[in-house]
Amino acid sequence: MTNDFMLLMPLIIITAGAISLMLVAAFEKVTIEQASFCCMGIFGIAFLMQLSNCITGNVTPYETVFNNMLVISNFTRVAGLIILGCGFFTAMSAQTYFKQNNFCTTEFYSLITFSACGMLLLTMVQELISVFIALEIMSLAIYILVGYDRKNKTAAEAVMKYLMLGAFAGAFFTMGAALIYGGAHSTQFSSIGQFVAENGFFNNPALVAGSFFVLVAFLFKAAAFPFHAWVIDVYDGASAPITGYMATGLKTAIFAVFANFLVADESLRSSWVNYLFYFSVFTMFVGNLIAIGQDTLKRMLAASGIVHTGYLLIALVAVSADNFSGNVILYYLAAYAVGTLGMFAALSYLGGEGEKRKSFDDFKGLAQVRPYSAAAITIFLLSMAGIPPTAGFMGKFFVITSAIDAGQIALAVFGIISSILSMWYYLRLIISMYFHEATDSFEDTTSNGLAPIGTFILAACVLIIGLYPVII
Amino acid sequence: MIQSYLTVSILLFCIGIVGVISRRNVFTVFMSIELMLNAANLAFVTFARLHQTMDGHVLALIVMAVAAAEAGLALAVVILLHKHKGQLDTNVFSLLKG
Amino acid sequence: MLTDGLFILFTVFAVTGAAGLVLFKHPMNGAMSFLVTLISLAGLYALLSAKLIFAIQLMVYAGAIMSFIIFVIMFLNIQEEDLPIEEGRFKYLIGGVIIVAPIGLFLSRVIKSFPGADAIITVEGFGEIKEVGLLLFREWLLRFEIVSILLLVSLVGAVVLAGTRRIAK
Amino acid sequence: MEHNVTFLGYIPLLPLIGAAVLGFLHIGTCNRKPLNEKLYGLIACVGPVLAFVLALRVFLTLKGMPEEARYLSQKAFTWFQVGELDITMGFLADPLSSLMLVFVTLIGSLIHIYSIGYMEGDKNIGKFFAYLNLFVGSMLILVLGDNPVVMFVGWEGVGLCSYLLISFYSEETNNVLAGNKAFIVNRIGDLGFVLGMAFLFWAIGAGGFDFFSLKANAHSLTPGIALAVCLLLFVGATGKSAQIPLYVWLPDAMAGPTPVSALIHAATMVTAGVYMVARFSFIYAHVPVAGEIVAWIGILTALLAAIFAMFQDDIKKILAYSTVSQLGYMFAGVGVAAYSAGIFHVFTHAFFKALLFLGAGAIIYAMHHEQNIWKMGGLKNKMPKTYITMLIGALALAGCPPFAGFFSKDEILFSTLATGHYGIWAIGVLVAGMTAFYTFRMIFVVFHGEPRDQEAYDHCHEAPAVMTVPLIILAVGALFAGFLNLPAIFGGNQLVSHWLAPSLVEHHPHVSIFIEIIAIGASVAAFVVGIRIAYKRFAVGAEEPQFSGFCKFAYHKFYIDELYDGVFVQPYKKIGNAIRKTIEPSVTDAPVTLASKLYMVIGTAFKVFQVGYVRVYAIYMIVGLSLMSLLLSQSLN
Amino acid sequence: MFEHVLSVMIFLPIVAGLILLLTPAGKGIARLTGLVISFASLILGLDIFFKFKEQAALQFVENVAWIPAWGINYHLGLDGISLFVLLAGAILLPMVYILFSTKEKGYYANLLIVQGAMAGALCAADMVLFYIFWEIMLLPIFFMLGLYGGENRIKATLKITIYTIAGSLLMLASIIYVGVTYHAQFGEWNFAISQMSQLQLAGPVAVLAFFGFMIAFAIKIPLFPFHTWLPDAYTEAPTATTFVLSAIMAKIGVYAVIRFVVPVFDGEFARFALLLAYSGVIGMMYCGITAIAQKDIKRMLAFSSASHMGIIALGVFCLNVQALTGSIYQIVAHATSTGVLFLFVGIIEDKMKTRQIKDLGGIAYKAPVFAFFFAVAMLASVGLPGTSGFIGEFLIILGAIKFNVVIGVLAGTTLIIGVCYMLWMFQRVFFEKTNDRTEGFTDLSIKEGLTFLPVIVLIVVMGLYPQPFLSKIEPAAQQLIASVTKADSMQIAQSTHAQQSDGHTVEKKN
Repeated sequence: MTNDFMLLMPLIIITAGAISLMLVAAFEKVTIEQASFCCMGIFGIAFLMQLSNCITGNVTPYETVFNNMLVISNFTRVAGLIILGCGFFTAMSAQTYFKQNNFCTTEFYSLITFSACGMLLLTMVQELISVFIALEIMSLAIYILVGYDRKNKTAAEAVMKYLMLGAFAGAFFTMGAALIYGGAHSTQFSSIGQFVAENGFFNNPALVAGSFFVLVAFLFKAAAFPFHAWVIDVYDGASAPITGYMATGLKTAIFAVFANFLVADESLRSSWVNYLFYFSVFTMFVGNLIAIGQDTLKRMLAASGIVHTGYLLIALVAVSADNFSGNVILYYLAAYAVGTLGMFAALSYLGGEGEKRKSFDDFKGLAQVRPYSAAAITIFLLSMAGIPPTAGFMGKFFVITSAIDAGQIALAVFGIISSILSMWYYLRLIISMYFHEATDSFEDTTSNGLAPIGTFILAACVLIIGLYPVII
Repeated sequence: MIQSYLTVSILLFCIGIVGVISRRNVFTVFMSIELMLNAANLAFVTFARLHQTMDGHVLALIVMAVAAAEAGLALAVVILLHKHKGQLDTNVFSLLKG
Repeated sequence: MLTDGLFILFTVFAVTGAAGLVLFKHPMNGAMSFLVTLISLAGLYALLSAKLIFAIQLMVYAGAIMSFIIFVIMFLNIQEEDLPIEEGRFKYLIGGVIIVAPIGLFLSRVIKSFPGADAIITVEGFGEIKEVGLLLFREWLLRFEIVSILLLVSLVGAVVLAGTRRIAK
Repeated sequence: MEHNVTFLGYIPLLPLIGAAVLGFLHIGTCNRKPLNEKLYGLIACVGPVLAFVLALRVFLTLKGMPEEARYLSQKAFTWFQVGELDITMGFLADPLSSLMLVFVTLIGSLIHIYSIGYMEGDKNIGKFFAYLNLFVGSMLILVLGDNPVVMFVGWEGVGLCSYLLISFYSEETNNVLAGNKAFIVNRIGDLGFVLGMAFLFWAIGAGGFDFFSLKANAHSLTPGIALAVCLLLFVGATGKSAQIPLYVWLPDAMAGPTPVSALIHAATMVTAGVYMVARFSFIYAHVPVAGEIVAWIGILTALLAAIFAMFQDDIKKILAYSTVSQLGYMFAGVGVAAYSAGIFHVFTHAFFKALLFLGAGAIIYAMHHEQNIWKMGGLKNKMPKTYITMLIGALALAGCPPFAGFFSKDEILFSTLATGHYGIWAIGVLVAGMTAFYTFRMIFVVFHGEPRDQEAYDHCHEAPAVMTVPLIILAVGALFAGFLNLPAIFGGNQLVSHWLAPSLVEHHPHVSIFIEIIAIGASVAAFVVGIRIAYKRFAVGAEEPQFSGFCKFAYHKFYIDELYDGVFVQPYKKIGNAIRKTIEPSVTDAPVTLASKLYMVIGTAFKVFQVGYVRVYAIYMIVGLSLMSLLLSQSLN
Repeated sequence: MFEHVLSVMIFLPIVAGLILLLTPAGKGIARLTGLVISFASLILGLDIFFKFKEQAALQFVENVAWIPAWGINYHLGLDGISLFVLLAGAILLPMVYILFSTKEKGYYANLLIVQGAMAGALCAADMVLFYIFWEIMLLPIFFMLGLYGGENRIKATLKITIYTIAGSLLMLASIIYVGVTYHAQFGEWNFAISQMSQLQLAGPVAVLAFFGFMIAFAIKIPLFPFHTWLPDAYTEAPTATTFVLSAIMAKIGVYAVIRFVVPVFDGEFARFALLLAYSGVIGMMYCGITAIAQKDIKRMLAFSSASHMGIIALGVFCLNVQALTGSIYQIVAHATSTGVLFLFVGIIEDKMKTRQIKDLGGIAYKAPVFAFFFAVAMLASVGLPGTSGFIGEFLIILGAIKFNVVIGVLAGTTLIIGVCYMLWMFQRVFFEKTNDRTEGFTDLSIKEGLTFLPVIVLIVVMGLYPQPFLSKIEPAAQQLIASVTKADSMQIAQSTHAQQSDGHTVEKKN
């Protein structure tokens, strides 16, 4: 019992923290600065708790009480770790971000924590409707965070688009859950898996259609083609720390649950692999094509996020349901998370008031004015581009290796080609930062916040994770 | 009988989809999504009847709760949007593009 | 026979209401039309012996949520000129139907895999409040609890997005 | 008898050290305080003279050995060894190389001495002597190399020196161009050499790549390979020895200082091709067809060059074409397997041609760098020593008995006749006549008649002793060198041929004395006719002629330079430019640039899809869903 | 320390470079650091050279598990092939710090990093490790080119980077394919190159993987037609970068072919050798002909370098000991000659502020020492006997003739093509009359002279006494050739065998 309790501790801490932050917000005693530290503290403690829960093997905590709803495995634990880390660094970036932008209230941090709660749940839940609830907790919190700056027209637009399409996808998810319930008599992953194992997959159209709709919802949240279109506008409209949070934490949670769902049964997985193959290829190439045409950084990063979704789909295609460890996916997620979080942490303090620096040209000559920041951004970009010795390279290496090992050579080749195509837009920023004369002095960027520190920690993480992949 | 109910469910679901993709009024779109959720609920309840388990009912219940939560937020967003533009046309909100 | 008649009645109302939602230009008309659908659905739930759901559908959905929506529509005081000019609405609708047709066809194939006959209720108290309640608070407890978190988030969201804001220093 | 000696390596090394010292001194001082010119001259002479002494020692040592065992070798170190290829930095002195050794060092030394006078006052004298020493060293490596690769070192080394010395007056673009031309054309030949070596190596090189082993294994060459090797090597020889089609560089090479022309472009380097063919006589002897080709190309070159020489008005150009022509003779000789005759002509030619060049140099020196013979005239009174020595040279060149040239040339012509190459012989005789004609045309125009440029004539004077003494020594050589190989018909015993015999693979055909007499008679007749025509035309008061018709054609050297320029050089440059301007940017680079641009364009075009309308995004989703639904309907059971 | 000498050679410069970049050190300190470290590397390199035993096996091996789950190890080692490329770098790089004394801190720091990364790529005996260093190598080049390059530097930077990375990523796919195949055939993960020769690779995917490797290396070398990044990059890059690119990095491409392609894809290599050889020889001719039309010395040298790389690559494709040894030897020879030529051009550019051939002339009279050194390097580059360039070129032509007569003859034309543009350039730059600009050309200072002297001496020594070098190269070359010829004959055996017994494959012994 205590063991189960300890395993759930991070989740409990986060939930309790979220609620208490919300309560605190009701009293006007706490400044947002303090709230940010509280939030960081909550994430930090949860992170350490999660880290200390290093028990291998699958555990189903409170099996009878929770009716097999949660399963904790190494996979979910590490995914949780990544999410908590994302939350921590988002809070850190936000702390500095709100020194220049003045629309924050204490609820902001409460909502970050709430969404982390949803994400953590998402990694662990093993039942469709719980997935739906967790998904909605996470999404609703993020919708709010996206539209937090009420005076900002683009933020309002972003939240409108996100909410509508998200709810739309949610409707598909419910329909899918209903069909699976109809087909497999249950919404538990394990029961579904068992049912599929006994009756076959394509023999049961309801299951096909249901799992299809569920996948659509996942693909939507992960921004895979053709469900990707929202992501660019939403990232663009959201504030930098939140964009980073969406790009990393949300994606981690989605892929965790995606993988958990797919590996419920091998025939379920293998039936979808052929289709995921196309999703993956199209996602990578469309992402690249969108990214190359972008002039603003956030939109470019959003598009590059689509490409990374494509890689993660490769990894998903290559996982095997028997003997699933998810290491490749997790490593890639971690590598992607540190890089992207770092990027947005840097944008949080370099963006200036109202994120006035948004295009590639606005960052011209950054290396001359803020050399360390430029170096950190370069490291993040290299990691995203998958150039050694960064984490991104190792991630890509593992993904491609697992793809080839799974016999998906064509997919691996497409992945490689897509990596080549992605060079243009990553290099473009490096070139802007380094090879052009500075036109902006970046004097208004505060450097006394925590975001720069976070940026450098993340930059170090990129290299450390890249050089010692064993630690993940 | 089960098939008939399911057909209704599917029909409503598809009408919901058509509503979402063909209308520009925020309210209509939003209610179309609600319609889709209702269609799913009908499917849940129908399947509950088919399988003789009440899990479907519980699921429908939860979906309703989620729909309510979503509705709350969605209406808040609608108000926010209305404050900005005074209009409820989704196409008005297209600053972010390209 | 009565059930069949009721089923057809509810179905016609539900579908007509749904169609009205999609077709009416003014959201208020749409909302009223949608209300018809919701009530019809409640009837269908009743026909499926889902008594609790029937009640909740009427109370929560048709009652609370819809009145909320209608309230907001009224609150915003939407005039005819505020509405989007959707001249090509019907073109879009027809196009939408064409695009959605494959999905519908696919789902209709799926439906065919289910038995067409009525499923005789064998469980005692099927769909009764007590039985569903027991299930809800015994096996589905955690879901029920986390839904509360969801509602909490929604609450906070509504406050943050639509309420008055105190900018902290 | 001990064959391994240690002093062979010093022979090339001495001049090379001299070159290094001189180069160092020159570079160190040229932009500061120049050293005394005499010092350079002295240092420069040390190497070649010592080398000459050593060469004599080699010669004498060999002479003291039994005839069949006449060779000395020194394996200095393994140069490079890869797989079955094992190249030793080794030197070999056998009768053939020893003969070359002696006259190269001798003439080299003489020309060094002469240069002290000729180059007086030139601020780059140090550089000049450094190059000259370097040349001698390279030439000695060429001669002494005990395997083709070492030989090739010298071969390219002399090419380099030739380039450096031709472009010695490098401020003039034309001189440098001439140097470039020489080097590049030589390189074309070198390609042949390298390829020939490569073929030879893969055929029989595994058993050792030095001349001894090659000679021993030559019998196992297949005829095809042997022919290929011979022809490729001969391509090398045509480059170095200025034969058709690669002779074009040699006339231009006269841009260098005159001692250079004498040493490199007359006496030594250009004969390297003949030497090389003789060296490889063990292969050529196996492939008569190859010899045939060599002989024909040689004699045609002789003819062509002789025609050109008849119409030149630059004294050095006349001599240059004459050299080409004489080299043609030599190849005709080695081509018909009369290797010793060819080598003998190399030997005698070295003397008289060096003499003529140095004489010409003395004239040019006296005339203040005037080279046009039509600006000279009547110089015999002003420069008697030069006149006499040059006359000796001219007589030798023209093949007047008993001068050196007569015997050697006659030997070659006789050999062609004896081996039944009547066509070659006939052309040879014709060329002999032409040789006599153009040589004496030059002598008459330059030395006889009235001065054509009075002012220059007044200022001109006899050269200093450092210049005339070598002239005299060479004149002696030109007079008597022929007697070294006096054929039996004149009571001689063909010393040179016998000396060379162990190194060469040749068969002396036994023919009747009648044929020998015909050969001699024809040569003498040709000489007489040639000199007679020249006398009639040019002895008194000839003026610069205006050419027309064939003569004009010949005066312009059949426009072969222009032809080469148009066929090879300009297209080459045009291709280069075309690649730079069009192909590189728009063909080879095009796929990359285009792909990149296309990517950008598509990417930019793709922005259209991000319309910003949320409904459209929903439509994307539904379209995707629809398509997937269609697919999935297919896969449902 | 000495058992980790390779690690020291790799990480000493990298760490020093990173420290320089991360601290606000001045340019003087940066240069001094570079100088000290490059000299330290030189001493270590020489020590390695003298301790190196003349055998085919890897020496100075370090092997530490790195990512055990995937069989990736930190595995270093040197053999006769890598030794020389490493040595060339160690010998040449100190010159840069001496000659270019007034550059930015980043310039020196990047140079240090690239030095370490190149050493890493050369010493890596694990394919993944190699790949990592291979990519890291590019980064400093990217920054140096972009930060300190000429006018069109950004275009050139983008081109070289994307080109190279595209190639490398294809290689990455191939590396992974090879590793996975190993996993499939032997049941364990391993990326050690020494194990890969046991692989039985066949089928179209193996061919694709082979080309994945080959394209990556072909771009780096660069082989025709993948050379189009080269003129821009070489021309726009600052001298030190061009020097590093041409003198060492291009060679690592050739080295990598020898090290990674030949043992693993022996069958494919033998199959496509002719095609590749044609690519090499056509590239040599094409770039050589293009060089003559260039107006900029640096661009001309760039094409010249590409031309030479074509012939060096050809040596590898000829599948015999002579050509292969010649190639490796030529790698060093070319590194010294062309590398030094690029440095000379850098000096001209520094002094004259122009690289246009037409603006120069008569430098030889003003700067005899400079002209002499330049001439020696130039002659080595055209392969004059007695200089280092000859031995390699001769061996390659020799081998090429054995391989294929047509290719051999075409390869021989390098003798002619090379001199054409070199002499033409030498004439315009060093001979002819001085003009206003070159009138003020000062000769090399004593310091500069002494810097170049060792290399010039080396050029001559390597031409006259190459045996100590060759004897270290040959065992490794022999071993490689033996493996390829074995594969070749096996293929023949296989195909004849297949005719008889319907595709019965011959198992390789493990």
